[in-house]
Amino acid sequence: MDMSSELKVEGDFPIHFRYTAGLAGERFLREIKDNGRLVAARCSKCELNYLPPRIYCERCMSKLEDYVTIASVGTVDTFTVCKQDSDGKDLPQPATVALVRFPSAHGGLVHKVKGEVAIGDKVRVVFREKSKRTGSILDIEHFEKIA
Amino acid sequence: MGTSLKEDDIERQKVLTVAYRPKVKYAWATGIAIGRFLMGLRAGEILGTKCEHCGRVVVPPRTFCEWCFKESNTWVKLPDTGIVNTFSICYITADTTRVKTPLIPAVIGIDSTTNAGFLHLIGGVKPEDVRIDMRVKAVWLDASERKGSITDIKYFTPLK
Amino acid sequence: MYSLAIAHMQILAGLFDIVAVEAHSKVSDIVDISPVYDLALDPIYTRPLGLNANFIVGLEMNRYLHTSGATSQDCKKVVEKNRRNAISNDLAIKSANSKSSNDISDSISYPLTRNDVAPLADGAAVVVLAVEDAAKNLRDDPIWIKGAGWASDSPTLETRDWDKATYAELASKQAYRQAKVRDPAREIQLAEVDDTYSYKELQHTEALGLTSQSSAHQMLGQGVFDLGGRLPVNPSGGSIGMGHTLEMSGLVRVVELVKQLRGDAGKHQVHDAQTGIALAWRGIPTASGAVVVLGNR
Amino acid sequence: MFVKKRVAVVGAGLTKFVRRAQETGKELAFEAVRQALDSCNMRIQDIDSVALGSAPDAFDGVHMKGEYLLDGAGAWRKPYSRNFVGGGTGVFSPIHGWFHVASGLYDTCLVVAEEKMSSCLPHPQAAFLTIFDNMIERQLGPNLIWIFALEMQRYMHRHKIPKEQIAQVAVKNKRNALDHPSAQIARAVTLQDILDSEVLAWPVQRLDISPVSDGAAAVILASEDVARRITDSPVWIDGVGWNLDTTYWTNRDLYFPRYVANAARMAYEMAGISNPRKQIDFAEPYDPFDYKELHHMEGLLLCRKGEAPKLTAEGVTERDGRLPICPSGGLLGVGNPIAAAGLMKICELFWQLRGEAGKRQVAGDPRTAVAQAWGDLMQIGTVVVMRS
Repeated sequence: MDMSSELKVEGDFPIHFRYTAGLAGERFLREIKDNGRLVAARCSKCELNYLPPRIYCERCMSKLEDYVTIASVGTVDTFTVCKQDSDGKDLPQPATVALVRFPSAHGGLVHKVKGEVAIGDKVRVVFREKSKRTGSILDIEHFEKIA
Repeated sequence: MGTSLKEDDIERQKVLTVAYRPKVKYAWATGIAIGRFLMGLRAGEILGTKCEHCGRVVVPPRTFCEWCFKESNTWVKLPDTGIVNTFSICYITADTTRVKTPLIPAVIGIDSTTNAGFLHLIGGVKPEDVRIDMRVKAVWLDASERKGSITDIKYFTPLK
Repeated sequence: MYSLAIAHMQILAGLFDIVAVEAHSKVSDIVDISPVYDLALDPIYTRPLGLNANFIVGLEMNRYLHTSGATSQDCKKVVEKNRRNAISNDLAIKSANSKSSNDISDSISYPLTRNDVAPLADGAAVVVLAVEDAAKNLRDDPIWIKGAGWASDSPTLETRDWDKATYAELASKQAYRQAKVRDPAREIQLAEVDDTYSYKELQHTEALGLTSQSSAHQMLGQGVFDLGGRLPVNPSGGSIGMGHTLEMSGLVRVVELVKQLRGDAGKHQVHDAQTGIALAWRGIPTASGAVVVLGNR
Repeated sequence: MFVKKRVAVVGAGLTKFVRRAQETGKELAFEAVRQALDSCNMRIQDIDSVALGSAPDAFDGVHMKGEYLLDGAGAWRKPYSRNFVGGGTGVFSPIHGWFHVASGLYDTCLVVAEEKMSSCLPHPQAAFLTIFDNMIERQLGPNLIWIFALEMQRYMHRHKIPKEQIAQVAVKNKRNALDHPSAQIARAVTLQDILDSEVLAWPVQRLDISPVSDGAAAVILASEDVARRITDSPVWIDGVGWNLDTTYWTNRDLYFPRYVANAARMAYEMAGISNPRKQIDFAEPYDPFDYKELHHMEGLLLCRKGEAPKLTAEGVTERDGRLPICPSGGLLGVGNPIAAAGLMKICELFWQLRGEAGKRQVAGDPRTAVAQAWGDLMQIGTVVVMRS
């Protein structure tokens, strides 16, 4: 084969992004930032409380406008111990991550866990100190196992 | 129903946003035909291919004729002259920043091809003097500076 | 495989007599695929965590092993089977046949190890579809599309089904309805299913109704899914054995299934198969997939 | 041509088009879908399949954004797939939906198109860089406007068209959009305003171009028997066509979009249209730039090559003219959230053919109309013919 077929041309996307949290995301993140609590959007037709909230029910496509507070204690549905960061490089320390379900909510939250957990463990949501919150999902510091 | 925001609403954090910079990087293999085309440019030559089925001579070269859908393996050395098929006088960059000295992109129809050509720049001429159908010739980088890139041709300039 | 389903509709609608379907992978042009997967994650809720997208695979694999009772050893058996099957497949990438390792240091996102992940590969595949009359003119032994289906579960990590591959179940139900397959475990003789990650083969085999929920690892252990077994799964070697060509993988599964049903599969030929199924999954972070049921009569 | 099932549009929905929307892409898609369902009193449970159109992932900034958007698009646990043919996507989306119903596999299909271009920084135009060849074009420092400027210049040269005749299109469309509730940049501008606007890449000036937008659109398709149960006035998709020319765009003469002509012939043949100039009552050709409307009128065989500027000057293409073109206000007036803008044109055909376009309603009693979009690397035409 011709050597020229080995030539490579390097490149990337010279763009970056800025995403709005959206109508439901704004409400969710503000509640965490201002009040340190989780809210879900209620579909009264399907009797589901969407966590994180949305402006629509994905099942019946009703517009959702009512929000309910969700107690920030839940159960580990599944977890993993992730070794790499988003670029594929090793994390300084492996991160335990869990999908946590909450009793009255449809959905749940995916976030980091402090310490070890097993499926079925009860955990609570630990919010960042109020002065340090920025209106991001990282205003949740981690889940913490309840002894 | 499409809640309109002003840039200011975001900058003053009236609404929440997440900033993100993608780190996707590529190293595109040039492939067989373009790899050889780029090697030709390094050697100071414009290479095309001929389809032995329909007789069409094309540049950029390709390993197959997309009309006949047959292999096209006959390589042809083309002259570095041609005509301006169309051109523009461009005052902005890709992110819409304004520039003082305009670029003059053009589709250059290369001589001895079957109405084929490629995108390049026009130089060595005042923008207002560029015309469609004007005859042009490639201005090359010095051989020592050429590296197998489309920019081994600096630009095309009117043929005196 | 979505492309095949869409071409199928174009023919059924009466729009065209013959349609070519192409898929390819040139993943080698991407320096590292991790940032590409990262860009597919929800930008508000998931991406800020800064984790490699394969954490989603770790979460799902852990949940699957927990609910099904399968173990990491069972997943290792999937890998061994598929690599073994690929040895006689000329289209398989060579590196895919390398020896399996299960070193704990190879953990990527517990319980997922490097060994569970199909190696990336470049390639291209084309399938030509023809309406019945045209097909009969083109060759004596066309392979028939008996049914096709595709479906998506919720795209969000929070509200999708984590206990089974619901997208594959829904997609296969559509395809079975069209194909008039009532009892897939009896009527389907071989399967080419997505195995981007080892456990996915087990999870997908169950979702297609080829074996009951949580039983795939037992069937695997009994050799049912082996090349010479009662219901060979990925006799081609799958993506684990052949190389993972991203979204082309679904069409590779179809090409391999066509070869089997024609009796052209060479050394990895399954004995006397008449009806087979192929399944594609769209990869992380999706819960979407497509299914096609093919038959040779 | 034999088509297994005749397909109708029975409902439509459209968000406002805005420069920056607070809604996420999913939320925009939901708003359009909800409106489309409400417009024909349907429930999401009545929808058998969903077809999404959305242009490059690099606008919204989500890889595989079709997957990301699917819950907002109403596709939860349904057969769902995304089509993408660049700028041609919006008009290809109903064709993609048409396959579902015309094949007989599904009775209904929800067609959704979404674009959130404001996510992309420093400017969405930079996302277009990768449409240029990575090996032999990107090194030259191109930007998207180049391809339009090069094509426009060739078109003007070939037919000796002065710039003033092209700029008339922008005047008309921005004015038409004053009557569109979704419009982003409707305004009364004069020809002189356009000719005086900033030169970006000659002959392209600032006001020759449609804006950057966020928005979503949705239409609902149904098979004939189902459609008649849903509404007394279904609008039929009687012709679909698409065609791709070679990717080697520098090997083509850019003065005429032969791929659009090929796509139009395919759609006209299916719809039994032998003389489009007589049989088409109005049209929504793709107008991201003003010259494109003219280029596409010719591609759609609605006039002779080079004749579109003259018809525009004579007022033939005004809303009360003999052949109204872009009565919606088009991309130049309503806005250009790429795929959603194309589907907006299908919505316009639907409303106009039902006589529901309000102040935008074209004169006479339109029975047959055509919508068209254009995309990929200046190479695809997508065409839909609809009848009341």
